[in-house]
Amino acid sequence: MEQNPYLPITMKLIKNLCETEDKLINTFTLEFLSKEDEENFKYMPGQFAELSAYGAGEAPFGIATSPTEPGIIKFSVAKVGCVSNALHLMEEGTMVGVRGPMGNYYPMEEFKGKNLVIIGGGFAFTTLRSMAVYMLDEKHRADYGDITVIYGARNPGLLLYKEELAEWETNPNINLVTTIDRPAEGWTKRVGFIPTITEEVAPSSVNTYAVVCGPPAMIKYTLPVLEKLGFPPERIYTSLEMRMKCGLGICGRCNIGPKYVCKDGPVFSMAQLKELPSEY
Amino acid sequence: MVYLKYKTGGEQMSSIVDDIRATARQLLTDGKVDVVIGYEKGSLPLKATPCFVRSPQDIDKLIWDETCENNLAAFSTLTEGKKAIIAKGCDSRALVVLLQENQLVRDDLYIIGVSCQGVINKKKIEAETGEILEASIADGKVTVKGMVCDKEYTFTEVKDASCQTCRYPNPVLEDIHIGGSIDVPQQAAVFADVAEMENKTAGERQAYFQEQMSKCIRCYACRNACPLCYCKECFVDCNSPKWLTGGVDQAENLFFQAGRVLHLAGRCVECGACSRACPQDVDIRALNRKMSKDVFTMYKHESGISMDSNPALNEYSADDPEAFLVKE
Amino acid sequence: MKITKEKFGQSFDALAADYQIIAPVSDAGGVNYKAVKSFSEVKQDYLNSKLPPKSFLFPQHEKLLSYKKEGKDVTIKNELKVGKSILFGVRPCDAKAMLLLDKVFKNDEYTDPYYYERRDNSVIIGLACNKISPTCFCSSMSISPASSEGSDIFLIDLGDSYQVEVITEKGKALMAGLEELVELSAEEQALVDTIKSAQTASKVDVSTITAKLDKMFDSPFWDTLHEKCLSCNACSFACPTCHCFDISEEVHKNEGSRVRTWDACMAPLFTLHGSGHNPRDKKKARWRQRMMHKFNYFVHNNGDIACVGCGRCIKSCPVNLDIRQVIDGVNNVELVVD
Amino acid sequence: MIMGECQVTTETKTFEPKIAAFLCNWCSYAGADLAGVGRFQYPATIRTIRVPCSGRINPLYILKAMANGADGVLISGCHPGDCHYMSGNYVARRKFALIDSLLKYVGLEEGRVSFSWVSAAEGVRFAEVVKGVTERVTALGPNNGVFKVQDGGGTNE
Repeated sequence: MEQNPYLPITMKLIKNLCETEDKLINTFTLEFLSKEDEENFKYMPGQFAELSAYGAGEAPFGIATSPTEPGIIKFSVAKVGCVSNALHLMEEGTMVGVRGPMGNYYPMEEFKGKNLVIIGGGFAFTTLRSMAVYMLDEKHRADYGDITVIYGARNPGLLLYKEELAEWETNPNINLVTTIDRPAEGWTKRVGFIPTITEEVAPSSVNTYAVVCGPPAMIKYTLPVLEKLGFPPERIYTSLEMRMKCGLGICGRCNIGPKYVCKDGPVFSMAQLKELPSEY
Repeated sequence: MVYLKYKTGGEQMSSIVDDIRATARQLLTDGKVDVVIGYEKGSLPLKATPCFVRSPQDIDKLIWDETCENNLAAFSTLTEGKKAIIAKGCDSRALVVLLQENQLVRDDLYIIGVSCQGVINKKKIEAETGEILEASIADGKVTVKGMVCDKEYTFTEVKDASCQTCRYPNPVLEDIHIGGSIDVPQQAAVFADVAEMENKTAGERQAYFQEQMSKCIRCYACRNACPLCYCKECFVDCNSPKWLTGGVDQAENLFFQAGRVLHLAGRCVECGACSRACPQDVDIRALNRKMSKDVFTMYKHESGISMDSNPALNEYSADDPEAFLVKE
Repeated sequence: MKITKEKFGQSFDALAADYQIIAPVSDAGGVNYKAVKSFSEVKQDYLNSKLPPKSFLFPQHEKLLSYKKEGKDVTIKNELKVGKSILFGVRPCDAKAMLLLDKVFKNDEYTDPYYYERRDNSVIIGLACNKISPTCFCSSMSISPASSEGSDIFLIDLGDSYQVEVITEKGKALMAGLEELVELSAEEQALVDTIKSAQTASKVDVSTITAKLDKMFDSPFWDTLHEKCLSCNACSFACPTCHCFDISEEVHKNEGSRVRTWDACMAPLFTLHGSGHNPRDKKKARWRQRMMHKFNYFVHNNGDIACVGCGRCIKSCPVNLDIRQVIDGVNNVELVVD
Repeated sequence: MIMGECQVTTETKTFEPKIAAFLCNWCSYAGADLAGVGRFQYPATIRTIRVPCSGRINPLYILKAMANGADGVLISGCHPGDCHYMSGNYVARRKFALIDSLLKYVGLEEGRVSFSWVSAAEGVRFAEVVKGVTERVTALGPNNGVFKVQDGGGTNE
């Protein structure tokens, strides 16, 4: 019989790191317990997994690591409900459950030979980080053109992966633009909302794909900007969030029209979304 | 029946329907309300269905008879805008409680009061006749053609249990009254039904409620049909703390029903909507009636009968009974 | 071919030794499917069960796994345990519904083992409807009161005997022990023919509904349809094809289990995000989802309408929101051509 | 008398009830404290849950305690008139009367759920109450499942 998709594998929480100043977002680093588990967990940027905090329950989170980072996977999770609270409180060394990888992923094949502009807001940066790290990997970097990352948060304290961002600042292989909503002490980089900054710094839409993730309001105002810059809907991708339970396209709650975000998504192009009802 | 001033299904009934329609028309054309919530003929025999009239051309859908069983007050908190609601005695009591609990704005509400001689309980009939194919109501008689047999009932025989014990057939709060009023029946013993249950042994009662709870499928039709169950998040849906699982264990079902009934203690208006809504025919009303009786005997309070009386559990008195205390 | 009920009952009782037999019985809650040990417990004359037999393949409350925490460690146990069972007396609508559920619990990527273990280990003995309820409309859903689709063995009640049709290999294997089949009399054959040609009196037209709904997501039709709905789960729980579920955890000290329980798209919390956002926060959206899922999305994904016309939702709805009228309503909508 | 009770306890050693005790912070909890300080013996059957006021007690606490397997529940607050918050226990009293009545109505045994008022000065009485409650719950035997959820269906946060 094939594998029971409801049974999680057990992974060890080796690091529980608070990412943001408001202490609401932690990054969990999980370690595979066996080579076999890792072999079976082949994933691509954009996929998610159901993370179990035994005693609290299970919830879906985007995988923040890239498949090019072996041995571990990471999730950056905001403290909002039962499961995320339990995870935040969890001691390092605790065993957690992971089901996945689930869903589709960013079309890394299709992106080959193209320039990429990655636009992220707030903590929706997780799978975008996965994608950026994937492309920056020496095995893959040559496959892609220019990579521009536009990443914004309300204030500097809310930006995720600060060390990595610092490293990207000086990395010639990636063009990073960080921005915050309002001026803050000690912040010398850009200030302004993502749509505005995008308009200022986005590269030419020629031969370029855009991937946008963030709060609904950010997406709503960024899309017209991208359109204005000449990105056709087929070349704008996003990743959606929905309440999910099974992650297998069965339990019936994450659908948009006939598509299940957990199985047919979470990654959709704007062209695909235009075909679906606006119920998300 | 002595106390019936008008006969069921008779001429008065049709004049009530005319008056309801005229009132609704007036309200809508004057722009006094956005919607009139009433009843229309349902798709099944002996079943009316709630009807939301927004334009005068739909007014003739409105009906009034013994099949108008839903408590429309349940829709008062769900429907936006200014609304007129056709209210029976129990419905009006529910509206009073909702107003007392600040769930409704009085100015947005127009109560079309209609005295009610009780509604038909279809399940009672179908238990004998099988599924009802056709039925008619005339002159206090309900004639039923069923899949198993045909039968004629007097209206009293098939009246819903909650209507058998009704003490407020006339609306207690209304902006207009339609039709005659009904003399409140003298009941030999108020809460006789509860007393009967109380007289059983604890074991018998336990067995009874366990059987009832074993039928419950936790569809929450009872809760949702209840005009006073308006919590944005019901305790059964709360996941932090998680009071209940989604299981259908009879102990958990009793937890749900008891929790709900306790939340309705001193508020329940005994409309019986919960029991009638139950697709599994669980005797939910038995629990609510017990609470009503206790509130009535211990605190001399009946919920929703007047805007001026405070809900029983919002009040206290220094000499409230405390027979429940341990003896030590 | 037929078998007397007496003979059938003997085989039934014998099978009860090896199989869990689920059959309609009459109890406090009306006629429902329950585990029985003997044919004598089986309710003979019934229209259909109050609740559909889907709960035997997809229980309302089911343990998926259990776990035990010790310090930081955890051990997990798969709770999938299934024995052989026979579902007896399944009506054609419910048998068809199981074929639809089969499509739900297996998609291009995943197979639900909890459902399929039960499904693969159960034999469906269908039973034709001799009497048809006024709320039945299966004839409109390409089923009939005597269609054998979905059954492994199909029976037609002839009074003191059953006409027997063996439909599948599974059914054949089960029937192997039954040798005492005899020919029908001419009279019985006539009765079988009458039952087979029967149609439900109530009908709806679903011939164009899927295509119509393709264009109706933004129709004003949904604006008022939902108004009397109380958002309870009665229709979904009574539906033989509704299959939405919730997964939650039940914890006792350091032990617990992960369970799945029936859920329904009519509940406002069904789609509530952790952030507080809810894509289907309005009743309007939820009713649209119910209709769309059954008559449009399901057809696009699985090639069939997810309604079998059993009429249970009509009987269980506390406010008489009749799905037949909703179907009619959809048919009567005039699409605005732009 | 007390000796006799002790013997009873030893004989029925197999069953030691677990009783969830919801005690109000200002009176009954202090009463329990006093019982401890004064070394007034009472059976170690209660698991104390301190609540700010008896008025804070939600009926669901009682149901939940039993659903999770408590053999008995004891609720205790300040005597009427002594509430730290003036009227909390008066309001609670009405609730308690109804809870008690409903639980018995659905067939829960008398004595499974107990209510009392114990002041901060009544250490001896607190011990007496616990003894009495324990005796009655012991006599009833384990939680028979009117509210107890079978098969680990309980949930704790």
